Amino acid sequence: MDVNSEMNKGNAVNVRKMIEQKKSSRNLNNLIEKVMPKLLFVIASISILTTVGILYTLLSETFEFFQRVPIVDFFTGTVLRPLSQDPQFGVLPLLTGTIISSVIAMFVAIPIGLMTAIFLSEYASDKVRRTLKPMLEILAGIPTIVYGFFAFTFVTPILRDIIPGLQATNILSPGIVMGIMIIPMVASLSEDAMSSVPRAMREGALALGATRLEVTGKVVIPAAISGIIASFVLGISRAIGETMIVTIASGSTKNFTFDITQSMQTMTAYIVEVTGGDAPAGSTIYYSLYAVAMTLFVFTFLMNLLARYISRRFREEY
Amino acid sequence: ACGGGSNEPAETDNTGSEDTTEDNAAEAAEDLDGSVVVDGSGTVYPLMSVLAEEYMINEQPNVSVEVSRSGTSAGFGKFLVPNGTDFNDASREIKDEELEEAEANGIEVQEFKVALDGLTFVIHPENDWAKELTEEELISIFSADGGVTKWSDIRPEFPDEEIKPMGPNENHGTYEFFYENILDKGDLVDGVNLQQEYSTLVNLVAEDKNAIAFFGFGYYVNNQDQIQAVNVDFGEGPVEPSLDTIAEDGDYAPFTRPVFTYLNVDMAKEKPQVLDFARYVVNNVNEFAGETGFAPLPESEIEEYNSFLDGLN
Amino acid sequence: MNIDTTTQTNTTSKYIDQNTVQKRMNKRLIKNNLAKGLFFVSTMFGLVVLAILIFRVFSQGIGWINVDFLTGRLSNNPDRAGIMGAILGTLWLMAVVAPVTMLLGVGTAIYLEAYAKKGKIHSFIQANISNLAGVPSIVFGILGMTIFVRALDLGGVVLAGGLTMSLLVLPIVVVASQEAIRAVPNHLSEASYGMGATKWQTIKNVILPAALPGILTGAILSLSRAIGETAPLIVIGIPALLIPFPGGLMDRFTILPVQIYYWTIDASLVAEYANLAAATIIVLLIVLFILNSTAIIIRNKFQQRY
Amino acid sequence: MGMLTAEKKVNVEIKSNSSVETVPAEKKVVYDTKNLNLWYGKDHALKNINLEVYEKEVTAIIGPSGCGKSTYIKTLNRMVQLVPIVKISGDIEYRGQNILDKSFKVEDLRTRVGMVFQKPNPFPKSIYDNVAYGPRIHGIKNKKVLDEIVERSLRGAAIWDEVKDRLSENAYGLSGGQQQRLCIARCLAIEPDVILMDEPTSALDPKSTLKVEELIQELKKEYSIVIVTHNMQQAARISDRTAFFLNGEVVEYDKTDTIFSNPSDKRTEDYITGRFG
Amino acid sequence: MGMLTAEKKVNVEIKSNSSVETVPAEKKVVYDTKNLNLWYGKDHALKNINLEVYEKEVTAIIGPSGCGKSTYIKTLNRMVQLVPIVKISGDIEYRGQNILDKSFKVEDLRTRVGMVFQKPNPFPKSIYDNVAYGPRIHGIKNKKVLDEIVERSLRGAAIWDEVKDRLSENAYGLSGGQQQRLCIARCLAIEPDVILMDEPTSALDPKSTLKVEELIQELKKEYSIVIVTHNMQQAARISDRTAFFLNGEVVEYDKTDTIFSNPSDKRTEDYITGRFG
Ligand SMILES: Nc1ncnc2c1ncn2[C@@H]1O[C@H](COP(=O)(O)OP(=O)(O)OP(=O)(O)O)[C@@H](O)[C@H]1O
Ligand SMILES: Nc1ncnc2c1ncn2[C@@H]1O[C@H](COP(=O)(O)OP(=O)(O)OP(=O)(O)O)[C@@H](O)[C@H]1O
Ligand SMILES: [Mg+2]
Ligand SMILES: [Mg+2]
Ligand SMILES: O=P([O-])([O-])[O-]
Repeated sequence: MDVNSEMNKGNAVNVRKMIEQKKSSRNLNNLIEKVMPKLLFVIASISILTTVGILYTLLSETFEFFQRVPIVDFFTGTVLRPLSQDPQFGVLPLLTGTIISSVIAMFVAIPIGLMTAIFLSEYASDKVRRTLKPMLEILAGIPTIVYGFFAFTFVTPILRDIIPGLQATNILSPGIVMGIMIIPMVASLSEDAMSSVPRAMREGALALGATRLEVTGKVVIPAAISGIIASFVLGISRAIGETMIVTIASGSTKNFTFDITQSMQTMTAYIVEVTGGDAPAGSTIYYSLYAVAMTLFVFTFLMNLLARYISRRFREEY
Repeated sequence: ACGGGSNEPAETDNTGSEDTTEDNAAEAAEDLDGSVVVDGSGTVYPLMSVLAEEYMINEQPNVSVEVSRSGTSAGFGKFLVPNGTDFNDASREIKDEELEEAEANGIEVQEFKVALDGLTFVIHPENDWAKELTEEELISIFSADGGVTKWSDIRPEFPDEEIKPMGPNENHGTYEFFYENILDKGDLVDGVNLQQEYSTLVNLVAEDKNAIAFFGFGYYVNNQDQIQAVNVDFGEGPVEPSLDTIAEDGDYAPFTRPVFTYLNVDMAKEKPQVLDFARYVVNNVNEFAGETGFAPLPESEIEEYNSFLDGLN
Repeated sequence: MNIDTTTQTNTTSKYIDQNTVQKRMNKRLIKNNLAKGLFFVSTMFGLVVLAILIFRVFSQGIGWINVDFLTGRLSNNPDRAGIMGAILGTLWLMAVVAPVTMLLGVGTAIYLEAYAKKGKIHSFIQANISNLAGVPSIVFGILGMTIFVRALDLGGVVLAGGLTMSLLVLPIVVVASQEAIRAVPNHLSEASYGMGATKWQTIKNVILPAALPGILTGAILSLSRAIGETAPLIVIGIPALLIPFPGGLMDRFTILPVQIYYWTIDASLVAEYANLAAATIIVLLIVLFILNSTAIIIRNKFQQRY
Repeated sequence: MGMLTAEKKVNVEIKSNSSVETVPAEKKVVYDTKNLNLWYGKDHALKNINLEVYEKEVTAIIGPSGCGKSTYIKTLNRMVQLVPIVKISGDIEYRGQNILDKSFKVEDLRTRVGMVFQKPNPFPKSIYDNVAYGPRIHGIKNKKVLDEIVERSLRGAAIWDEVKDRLSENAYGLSGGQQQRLCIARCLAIEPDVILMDEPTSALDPKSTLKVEELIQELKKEYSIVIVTHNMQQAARISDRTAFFLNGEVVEYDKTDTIFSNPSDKRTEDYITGRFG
Repeated sequence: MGMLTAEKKVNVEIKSNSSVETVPAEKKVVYDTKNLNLWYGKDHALKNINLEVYEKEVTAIIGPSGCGKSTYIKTLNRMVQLVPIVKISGDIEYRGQNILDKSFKVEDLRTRVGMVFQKPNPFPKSIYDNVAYGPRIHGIKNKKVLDEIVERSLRGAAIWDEVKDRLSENAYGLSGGQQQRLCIARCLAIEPDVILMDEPTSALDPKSTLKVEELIQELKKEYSIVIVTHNMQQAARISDRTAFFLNGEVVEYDKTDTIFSNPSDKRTEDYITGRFG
C-alpha cells in the first residue's frame, strides 16, 4: 500500500506535465465543442426539412391543380376520368375506395386485434405471451407487397367461391388482408395499454368475485380505453396509407360505389397508377397526383393527431 | 410509310448501304455501352422487352435497355420532352398535337412500324353464346349509343344478363385506337371497366361469364387457356383472329392496326447504342413477332427503315 | 358448493341473495370460459393466417429457387429469369440507406438527447418526428420523385431511391437511438465529465459506445423496413424490365419487392410469373428473417447491464 | 411524526380494549387452516400453518416484513394463486368446506370474502359505480336496489356524509383515506361474510388511520375480519386475536391481550418490544 | 449486519486517529468557499456556505439525507451545473482562482479535481481502457506511457494485484468494491490535485469499505480529499476535518476530533449521537 512514494518523485512519466503540454490539442477540442452542436442541429433539422419538403411539394402543386380544376369540383365530383379526352377530376371515387377499404380492414383488425390483446394481457400466462407475441410481430414485419400477392392469388379466389358476385379485383379481399396486416398493431398497442392498468385494480375486482371476463370488460378496458382507441385510430391511419395491397388486389376502377364486391381505387392506388404510368410533368393529371396525395396526407395527419390527442386526453389517472 | 418524321430517309443508296451497316454493327459490337430507355405502349411491351433482352444477351451485353410500359400516350408525354426517353412504343400513330409538341421542343422523331396487331375481343371460356358476333354488335356493346346493357338486347336468344364491358384505360393506345377508329370518337358506354394493367383485364374476363374486353392479340394468345376470342363477322362470315388473319390484308383487317415504336433521332445520333438498338429492332422484329402474338411486317418496310438508319451515321 | 348462509345473522335486510348468486355464478363462469375460447381463437387467427401465407408462398415458390434463379439476370422467359439484379439493387439501396439513416438518425437523436434544451424547439422536432413516422410511405415516394428524381434531376437511380427510403425510415432510427441514448445511465457520463472530458468527448467515448447495441438494433430494423417497401420506389419509377446489374449509385435499379410486384401483376400474361413472384417472396422473407434475427441477437447479447 | 402521536394513544387504548373478555367461548370458526404450506417456486413462504379464524372477531396478523403475512391472507381468498408459480398443500376450511379443493369455485368464495388492500385501489369510475360494481356483476340491475345498496355500504364504511353529494364524481378525486374507506364500502356492497384487510392503513395519514380503525371496530359487529398490520399498536388497539408470523411460520397465536401482555414465545416478545423487525 | 461490525471498530479508531494533531498549522487552503448559495429552480439547496478545504487533508461532510452534501461536493468541480435549472451565487476559490467565474474552463478544473461517486461507475469498457480514459481524452496516446500510467494508477488504488492479469476484461466483471477502487484508479490516472468522493463506500460491503478507507488514508499523503459520508463512524475514522450540513447550511465545521468529542452546536450533537437523521 505504499502508493505515492514513487509516484511523483523521479517519475519517468509525469502526467500532469504531459496534460499541460497537450493543452494545445485542446484548441481542436474547443473547436469541435463549438461546431458539434451546430452540426447536429443541422442534422436534426433534416427531419423538419422533410416535413417542410412534403408540405411544400404537395401544397404548391396542389395549388396549381386547383387553378385548373375548381376545388369544389374536386371534392364533390363523383366521376374520376383523368385520362379521358374530357377529363374529370372528382376525388369522391377515391375517397370512397379508401374509406371502404379501411372500414373493411378495421372490421377485421379491431375485433381480432382487441380480442388478441385481451387474451395476451388478461388470460395468457407469461410463457404463452412471450411465445405468441413475437410470432404476431412477424405478421407485422411482412412486407405489404407479400400481403398483396397473398390477397390477389389466395384470398380473392377463396372469397369468390363463397361470394358469387365477387369480381376478380375487388375491394373486399384487400380490405380483409389489410385488416390482417393491422391486427398485430392493434393487438400490441392495446395490450400495452391494458398491461399498464395496475394489478391492484384487477385484484380489487377479482376479490369481489368477478370473473376474468368481468374484470376485463368492466375494469381493465374502461381504464385502458384511451390507449385502445388510440390503437384503433392508428390502425385506421395505417389502412388509409396502405398502398400495395390495394394496388394489386383491387384493380384500378374509379367507381363511385359502395358495393364491396366491385373493384375500387384508393387514393394510394391512384398515385401508383398515375406515377406508374409516369404522367408527364405539367399535365393536369400530373398535378392531380399532388392533390390526391395532399388529401391523403391530411387524412393520415389528422388521424395521427387524433390518436395522440385521445391517448393524452383520456388517459385515466390511477 | 414513315409518316411524321421531319427527316425523310435517303432512299437513294439503298443497296449500297447494306454492307456498311453490317460493318458498323460488327465494329460497334465490340465496345458499346450506356443505356437505352424505352417506354410507351403496353401492347408492344411484350415484343419490345423480348427484343431488348435478346439484344442484351446476343449483341451488346454492356448496353442496358430498359423497357417500361406506361401506355402509348403517357409514354409520349415522357418522350416528347427534352432529355426524354429514347424510344416510345405506340399502339397507334403519333397524333398531330404530339408532332407539334415535338417540334416545339426541337425533337426529331422517326416512326417505325414494328408489327401488326389485331384488336381482339375476349370473353369467358364458358360463354357459349357470344363466340361469334358481328362488327356492329360488338360496337353496340361498347358504344354509348348502342342501347345495349344486357346480352339479350343484342339477340333475344342470348341470356338475360347484364354485359360487363371492359378495356384498357385512356393511357393506352389501344383505347385510343378503339375510340377513334372503331367508335369513331363516339362515347363509350357508361360503366365500362377501364384498367391500367392488361393482366387485370385478363383476370377479370377469365373470372366473369358476362365480361367482354378488348385488347391486343398478344394478350389473348398468351392466355388462351383462360379466355376465348370472339370471332368477328365483318359481313363475310365470322373471322377468327389469328396471326394469319391479322396480317396485311388478312380477313381481320378492319380490326387490324400497325403498332409502332418512335425513335428520338437526336438521341440516335448522339448515342451509338440507341442507333444500334434501333437497327437491331428493325432487323429482328419479325423474328419475334409471331411468338409474342403479332403479325410480321413486309420486308420492304424493313429495308426502308434500314436505309434511314444508315443515313444517321 | 353450498356455503352455509344461515350462519350469517346480519340484522340488516339482505339484497344479495346467495342462492341467486349461486345460480348466476355458473352462467358467468361459462360466459367467461366461452370468451376465453373466443379470445384464444382470435389470437390464433393471426398466427394461422401467417402459417397459411408462409406455407402457400413456400409451396408455390420453393421449386423455383435454385442457383440460376438467384444469380441469373431478369428475363421475359420465366425459365431463364433470375433475381440477381434485384438482389444487387436491394444491396445498393442499402448502401445508401444504411449510412444516411445512421448519420441522420443518430445525429438527430444526439441533438435531441444531449444538446437541445427541453423546450419549444425540442418538442417541435420531437413531434415532427412522430408525425413523419405516420406519413404514408407513398407520400415519401412523391417527395422523392419531386425532389430527388425531378428537381435535382437524379432520375430513378439508386441514389434517389436510397435517399427517399432514408427519409422514410429516419424516424425509426431516431426513436431507437434516442431510447438507447436515454438508457445509458447518467452516472457514466458524470464519470466522464468528472475526468475533465468535454461534452463531445463524453458523447463519443462513453455514451455512443454504450448505446451502440440499441442504435444498431434500430438501424437494422429500419433497414428491414426499407427492404420491404415497394410503393415509394414504384412512384420514383422503376422499369418493368431491367436486365443489367446496377453497378453504382447513379445506375437505374430494381429491388426485390418491385420485382414481386411486376411479376404478380404480369402473372396473367405468363402464368409462371406468379411462381417467380412466390420464389422472390421467399428470398425476401429469408433476408428479412436474417436481418431481424441479427437485430434480436445484438439486442440480447450486447445490451449492457449497468 | 404522525406515527408518534398514534403510538401515544396505544397505551391508553390497550387497556380500554376489553372486548376480548366479553366474547362468548362458543364462537364459531370461520376459517380453519390446517397444515398449510405454500411455495413460490422453490421459496417456502408458508410453513405448516395452523390457525382458526373466529366469527365476528378481528384477527390480526403481525410479523416482520417478508414473513408471509400477505401471502397467508391472500390464500384465504385464493388470490395468491394469481401468481402462477405458487404451489400449495394442506387444507383451508371456510365454513366447513375446503377452499383449496380444485372443485371449489374461487368466484364463489370471493363473493363471500371481501378484501381490502394496502394501497387503496378504487376503479377509475365514479364513486357510485365503484360501490355498485360488485352487486352489478352478481346480477343486480334494479336502479333503486342499487341506490340503496350503495348508500348503505357507504354509510357502513363511514364515508357517506363525505361523498353523498358527489356520487357521480370519479373516485380518484378522493383523498387516500377516503379512497380506502370507499374500497371498504365496495367490499360491504356484496355483503360479505369475512373481510380480509392487508395493511389497510399503511398508506394513510394518522387521521385517516384512526377513522379506518374506528370503522373496523364497528364492522366487526357484523363481519369477521382478518387484518394484516405492521403496526403493533394497531393490532393491540383493534384486534381480538393476534397471530405472530415469522419466516413463514406461526410463532404464536392467541388472544391479543395475552400476546401483548404475556407472550409465551421469546421471539414474540422480542418483536413486540421492538427488538427486531 | 456488516454495518454492525464496522461500527464496533469505530470506538477503537476514533482514539487512534491522531493525525489531526500533528498537522502543521500553516497548511495551504485548496478550496475557499465564500457565501455560496445554490438553487435548484426555486429550491434553495445551499445557503450561504463558507468553508475552507486544506491541502493533503481529508475533509468529511456529514449530515442527514437531502441536506445538500452531494450538491456541495458537486459544486466543487461544477458538476452540479449539469442540472440545467441550477443557479449559483457566491465564490469558490480553487487555489486562488474563482471557479464559478464564467471564464473559468470546467474541463481544466476537472482535470485537477477527480471525483469518485456513490455507486461505482466504471465505463462498460476493459479495465485498462477505464483507467486510460482520462489520459487519452487529454491527448496522451503513446502506448508505453499509457501502460505505465495504468499500472501506476491501479497500484495507487491498491487494486493492481487483483486485476493485473485481466486488464483487457470488461470492468463489469469486477466486484463492487473492486469497481470502486477501479474508479479511484481512474481518478488517479490524471494525477489530480483534489479528489472528491461522494459516499464512496455506501454501496460496498464492510470488507470492501475497509479497503477503500485504508486507501483513502494512504491517498491523503499526496492528495487533498473531500468526502461525503452518511456514516459518522467513517468520518470519525478517516477525516481530519468534518463539516456538518443541515438543511443546506453548514452548522459546524471543525477538526474531526472536536466535532465528535465536543461539538459546539446542539444540532451537531443530536445528529452525531443518532438522535435524528
Ligand atoms: N409473487 C411472488 N413471487 C415470489 N415470491 C414472493 C412473491 N410474493 C411474495 N414472495 C415471497 O414470499 C415471502 C413472503 O412474502 P409476503 O409478501 O407474504 O410477506 P409480508 O409478510 O406480507 O411482508 P410485508 O410486510 O413486507 O408486506 C417473501 O420472502 C417474498 O419474497
Ligand atoms: N437534480 C436536482 N433537481 C432538483 N432538486 C435537487 C436535485 N438534486 C438534489 N436536489 C435537492 O437538493 C437538496 C439537496 O440534495 P443533495 O442530493 O445535495 O442531498 P444529500 O445531502 O446529498 O442527500 P443524500 O444523503 O440523500 O445523498 C434536496 O432537497 C434535493 O431534493
Ligand atoms: Mg405484505
Ligand atoms: Mg447525496
Ligand atoms: O398500352 P397501349 O398499347 O394500349 O398503349
